Amino acid sequence: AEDCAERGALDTLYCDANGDLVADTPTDPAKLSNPDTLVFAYTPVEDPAVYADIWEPFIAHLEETTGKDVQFFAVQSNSAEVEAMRSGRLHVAGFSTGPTPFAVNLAGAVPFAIMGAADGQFGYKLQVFTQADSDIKEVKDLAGRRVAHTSPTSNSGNQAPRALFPGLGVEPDKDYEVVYSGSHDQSMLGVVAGDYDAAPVASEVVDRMAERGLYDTDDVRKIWESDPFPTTSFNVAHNLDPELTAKIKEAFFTFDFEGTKLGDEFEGVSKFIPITYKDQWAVIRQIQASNGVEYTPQGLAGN
Amino acid sequence: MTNQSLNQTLDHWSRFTLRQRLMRYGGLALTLLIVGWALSSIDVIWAWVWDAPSQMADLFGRMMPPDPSNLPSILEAIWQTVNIATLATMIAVVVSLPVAYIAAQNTTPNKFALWVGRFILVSSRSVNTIIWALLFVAIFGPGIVAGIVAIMFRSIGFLGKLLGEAIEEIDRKPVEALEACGASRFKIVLYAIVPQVMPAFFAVAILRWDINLRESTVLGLVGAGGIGMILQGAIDTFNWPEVAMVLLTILALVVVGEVVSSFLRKKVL
Amino acid sequence: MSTVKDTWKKPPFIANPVMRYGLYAAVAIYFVVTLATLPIDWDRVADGMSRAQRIFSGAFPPSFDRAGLLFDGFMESLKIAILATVGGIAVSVPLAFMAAGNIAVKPVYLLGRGIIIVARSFHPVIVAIIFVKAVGFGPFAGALTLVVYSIGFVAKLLAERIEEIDFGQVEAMRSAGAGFIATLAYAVMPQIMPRLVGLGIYQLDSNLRASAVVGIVGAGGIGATLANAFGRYDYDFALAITMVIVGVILISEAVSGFIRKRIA
Amino acid sequence: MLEITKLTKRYGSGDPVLKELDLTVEGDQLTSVIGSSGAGKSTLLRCINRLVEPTSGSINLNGTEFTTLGRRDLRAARRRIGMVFQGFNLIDRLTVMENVQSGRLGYISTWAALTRRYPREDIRHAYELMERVGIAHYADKRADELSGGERQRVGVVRALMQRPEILLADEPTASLDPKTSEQIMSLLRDLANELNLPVIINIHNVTEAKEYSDRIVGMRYGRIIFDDLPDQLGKDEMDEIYAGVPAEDRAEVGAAA
Amino acid sequence: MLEITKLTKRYGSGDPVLKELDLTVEGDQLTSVIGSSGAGKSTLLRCINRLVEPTSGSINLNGTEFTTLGRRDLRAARRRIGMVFQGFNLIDRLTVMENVQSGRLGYISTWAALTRRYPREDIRHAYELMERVGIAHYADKRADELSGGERQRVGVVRALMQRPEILLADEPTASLDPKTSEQIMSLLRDLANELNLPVIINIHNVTEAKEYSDRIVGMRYGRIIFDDLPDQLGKDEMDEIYAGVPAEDRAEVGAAA
Ligand SMILES: Nc1ncnc2c1ncn2[C@@H]1O[C@H](COP(=O)(O)OP(=O)(O)OP(=O)(O)O)[C@@H](O)[C@H]1O
Ligand SMILES: Nc1ncnc2c1ncn2[C@@H]1O[C@H](COP(=O)(O)OP(=O)(O)OP(=O)(O)O)[C@@H](O)[C@H]1O
Ligand SMILES: [Mg+2]
Ligand SMILES: [Mg+2]
Repeated sequence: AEDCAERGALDTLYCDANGDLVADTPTDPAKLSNPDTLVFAYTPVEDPAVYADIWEPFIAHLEETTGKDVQFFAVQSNSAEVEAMRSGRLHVAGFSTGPTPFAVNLAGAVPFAIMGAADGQFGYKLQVFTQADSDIKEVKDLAGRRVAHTSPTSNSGNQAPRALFPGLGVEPDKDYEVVYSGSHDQSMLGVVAGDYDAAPVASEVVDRMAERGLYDTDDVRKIWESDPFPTTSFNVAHNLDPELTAKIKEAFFTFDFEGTKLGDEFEGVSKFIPITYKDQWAVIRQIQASNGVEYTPQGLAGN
Repeated sequence: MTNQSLNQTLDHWSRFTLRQRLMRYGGLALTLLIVGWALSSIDVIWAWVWDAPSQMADLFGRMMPPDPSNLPSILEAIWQTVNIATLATMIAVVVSLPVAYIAAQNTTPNKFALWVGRFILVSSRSVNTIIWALLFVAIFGPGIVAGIVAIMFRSIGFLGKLLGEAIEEIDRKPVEALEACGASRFKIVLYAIVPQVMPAFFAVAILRWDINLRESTVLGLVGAGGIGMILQGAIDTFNWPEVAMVLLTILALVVVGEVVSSFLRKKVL
Repeated sequence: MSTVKDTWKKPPFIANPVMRYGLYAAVAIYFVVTLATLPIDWDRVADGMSRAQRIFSGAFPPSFDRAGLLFDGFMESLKIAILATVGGIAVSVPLAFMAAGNIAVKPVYLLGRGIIIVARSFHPVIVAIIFVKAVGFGPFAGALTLVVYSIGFVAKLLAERIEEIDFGQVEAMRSAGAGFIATLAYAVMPQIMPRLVGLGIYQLDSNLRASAVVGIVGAGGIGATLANAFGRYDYDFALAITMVIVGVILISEAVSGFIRKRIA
Repeated sequence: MLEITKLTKRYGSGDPVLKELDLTVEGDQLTSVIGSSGAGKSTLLRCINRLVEPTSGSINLNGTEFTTLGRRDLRAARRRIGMVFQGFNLIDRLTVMENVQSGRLGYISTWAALTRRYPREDIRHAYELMERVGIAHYADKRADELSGGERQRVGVVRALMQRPEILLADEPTASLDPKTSEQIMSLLRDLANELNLPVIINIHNVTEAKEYSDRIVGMRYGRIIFDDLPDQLGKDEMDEIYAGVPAEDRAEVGAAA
Repeated sequence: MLEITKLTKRYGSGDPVLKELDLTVEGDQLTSVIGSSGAGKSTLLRCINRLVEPTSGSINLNGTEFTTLGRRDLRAARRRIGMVFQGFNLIDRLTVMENVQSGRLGYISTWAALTRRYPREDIRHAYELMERVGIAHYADKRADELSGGERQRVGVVRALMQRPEILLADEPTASLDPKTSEQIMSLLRDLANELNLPVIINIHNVTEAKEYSDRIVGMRYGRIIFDDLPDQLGKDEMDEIYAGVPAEDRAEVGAAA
């Protein structure tokens, strides 16, 4: 990678000659990898948590299409996943929204798919909730209030509001007090209990909470909703044998969610939809850039 | 034994009878079997193992040099964390003492109390930190109170269990001497048991204290900050030099804890 | 001596009275201040009780519908826990001897203590990530992570137990000219055996529960299942899992008690 | 007055260690119990204050029947019996004074015990007793810093602190040098006289026993086979008490082999 | 032959406990060391095999200078010195046989030690010695199940198992009944004769010391102030050895008060 003309934000291990913002497949065949066992990991963050066994039908499909053994791991840390891919210990991975740019730049991940509906719709929305009887009617009214963000690194729970709210008339931390609640669930429960005046949360999470009766939908009121953000991206490692990569993609795009456990779990999802990092993640990169996030190996996170 | 057999001096002796030996070999075989069964689930990819040092070096390399630029906020968070860990540990120690007492086989008043004690300890340990955190956030609202109580509940099992074991290992003779004086249960505990478990007590309390320092990641879960949040944030953004800085700070604290505990232990040992 | 004294005070912990009362005052102030600044809103607590009840009411009755998932997760965790415990003890015992001041010479002692302190300072999440990078996702990384996690605990407490042994027995072995290993085997091991068994079994159940750590390496087993049950608000399933864990650990507790009594 | 009637003790399911043993000790007698190792001397003493639960028989101290006491009453009753142990049984990590005062634990309030604020009267008494056996200057030392002999003296003082109605001592002089032994034995004898306190001592040193006792009881295999004035303990009686010790039999066989 | 020259031992920075002490023990002598508590008897014995590091002076056993030995050589040299301890120092959780065989640990391989496969020769020797002191039938009992007397006999046998060139015993009979004491003392004396083994015993029981010893050494405050045949130890010498014991002085004052 020393003789690399252009690598953009990528780590020095990778090269981006074609300018698609993701690591290029190595030209030197010796650097290609064609493992006997594919390692596939998935981490839910903004997506709802799932039990590992629901992936079984897809894994079977992937094994069949690629002709390789596939080991699946439900992982609980994005960083572990990114570092594993960087070290060549992970070949196929689902990264959540915020960490995807890190995976691309630090680990040479190549996003190619996302879960979506039959009509090509995908993604989740950022919603802002307040108490039903609150006098907060629009985002502007948040000024001077206590608002719960989830955690500094969360996309929908922190970075997106910070990037988008100024356009709506309030600047987090300046116009209102930001309190980190720890998670989307905590933000929502805090709003219900009156601990926070309002909170931006991910639609998927609150929908499921309402479904399970964790709070009474009458207690809260939605005051704003964003355009959809992409959800978890599915990636291959940049150095996989191109034939293998093609097989993997084929497996994803030919998988039919209908009637599988996976389909039951992810409502409104019926297939994997092809995407590129350059296009679908532009909004996320923009949000992160406006928050001063850099993807260097040291990736200094600013607020 | 008859005099007959004593007249010829033996030159055979084995630690165990044949039956005992068979049982021991059986136990050993069973253990090996279980370990083998467990090993079977590990598929080690040896190529990765040989490659491991360079991959670990990749990470440690990116940690160097530790980044002190965020040190003020690290120190502030750690100060807060120390307070929380100290309070939570102290309260947990006080609560765990009576539980340890009834959960130790040699001091428990009766079988029922023994199992009640064990049940309390086991529940405290088995219930996930996340669960404790969630419960107490719902009750106290988000913030450090919920964090302290969650950490405290979590610590009781650990402290009670280890103190209970220390109690089980005491020398019974002083207890007997005080029984012979007609002292009440409580005074016997005070005079014959407490002095004997003091060293273990300090060791265990300090050990839990520094586990709690690290466990304070749960504070993040309840929206109360602490060093765990900074660490988590640094990991999530791959800011390894800052991670290294946090680790060094924790290391320094653990060393301080170690010094304090060895001082206390020397005083009481 | 013409009169007999009729007062007595326990010799104080710290001889210098200024230091002593200074320290007491400092500790007292620390506690008053930190406790007083804790924001506890009792109205909120009263409200919170009913809300907590609502949230957790979903836990009853516990649901064993997904018993298969529970069983598989449990077995996976059990395997990892066994390996991590065996490995952890195997590493911790020699380390404990190194870190016991009455057995080891100074440089070895410092090295042993140093290793233990470093093992305790590394946050388990970091250790987990390091091992994922090293050997990939899966139970192997999980076991390695838990081995490191065990060191700080087992080796430290065992070392402290070794420092408390009756040294007369060691002296007896020394005066027989016994070698180092033989001295340890005859004079030290029998004395620390109950503690070792206790720590071992504790470590086994601790490793069984170490969900946070093992979930990171993708070998979550029962812990990951529990975390997922929580993430999905399946509190009834979470309660079922917790009940199983409590049950199993109570059994291990009984076994531990039995063994310790036997070898006491 | 201590009256033991038909006392039997059996550990587990083995042979009884004490066999329907009768013994009465009165007034200011210093009674020495001698007998070979395993004869049941320690068991006898420990049955008296029920540290060992007697299997059957009766133990009556000044009108209180001990064998039938409930937990609470037993605790109060035990205060009336002082005991000195073969292995000292001190609390190593506490100071000598605390060890000594622990003999009063049955009397003082929990609060006083906790804060170590012992009654003046008790402290004076403790110093007096400690002076008498020569350990007063060790009051602030930790018990485990003392030599074997000094430790045993602490044990004796602790028992005396109870102001007991009877004193039991299990080999109180086993690890003392002869002069200190003498002091303790004469202290015990003097106390027996001064306080009209019956004292029962298990002892191996027959010479000492003869010198200081008012009465000697010889045990063998859980029975009393000699009970008389020290003068009456001659060569024959000694042989009977210590003869046929299994250990000795075997030793002779072994030596012959 | 054991030659001790100008041996001084000081614990920490206090007064020396042993003060330029000279002592030579030869051949098959049984030497008893007497002296009041704290005189330094135990310290003297423990300096000989360097369980306690002497401050200065020389200790020479059959030509080997002990004070200058390195770790490894010291270990080999210690095998030549058998030691019986005041507090038994048995390993409670092991059987009597294992305790006894632990005296051979310096000779057998670590593997044999770990697996408890002791050489036949050692086992025979152990049984012989155990028969002799009457504990052979306890070979499989755990050490902590024995009575005090029995425990001490295990300690004696363990020391003899080393086939030592000299035997040191720190109050070996302190908790034995008189018959067993006699047996052990005569055993030690016989061994001294049979094996031409010098034996040094710390002992409080002067009567016993006089009866069994070839020589009596009286210590006071870290010095030897009497060193002669037992017959020469009269009332005056006794008084000198045990006189001025601080404990005693104070005791008299206390009693007078
Ligand atoms: N807790 C116990 N369980 C079982 N047997 C016991 C117990 N305590 C003592 N024995 C047995 O009871 C018998 C009498 O023991 P005891 O201690 O009363 O003897 P002793 O006369 O005091 O001997 P010594 O002079 O050695 O102290 C011995 O055979 C001993 O092995
Ligand atoms: N490890 C130690 N550290 C400091 N001082 C000690 C130590 N061991 C013994 N001493 C002191 O050295 C002196 C001599 O002790 P030593 O044990 O040799 O006496 P002894 O003659 O054997 O007494 P006893 O008959 O009671 O066993 C005592 O004053 C004792 O307090
Ligand atoms: Mg006895
Ligand atoms: Mg001594």
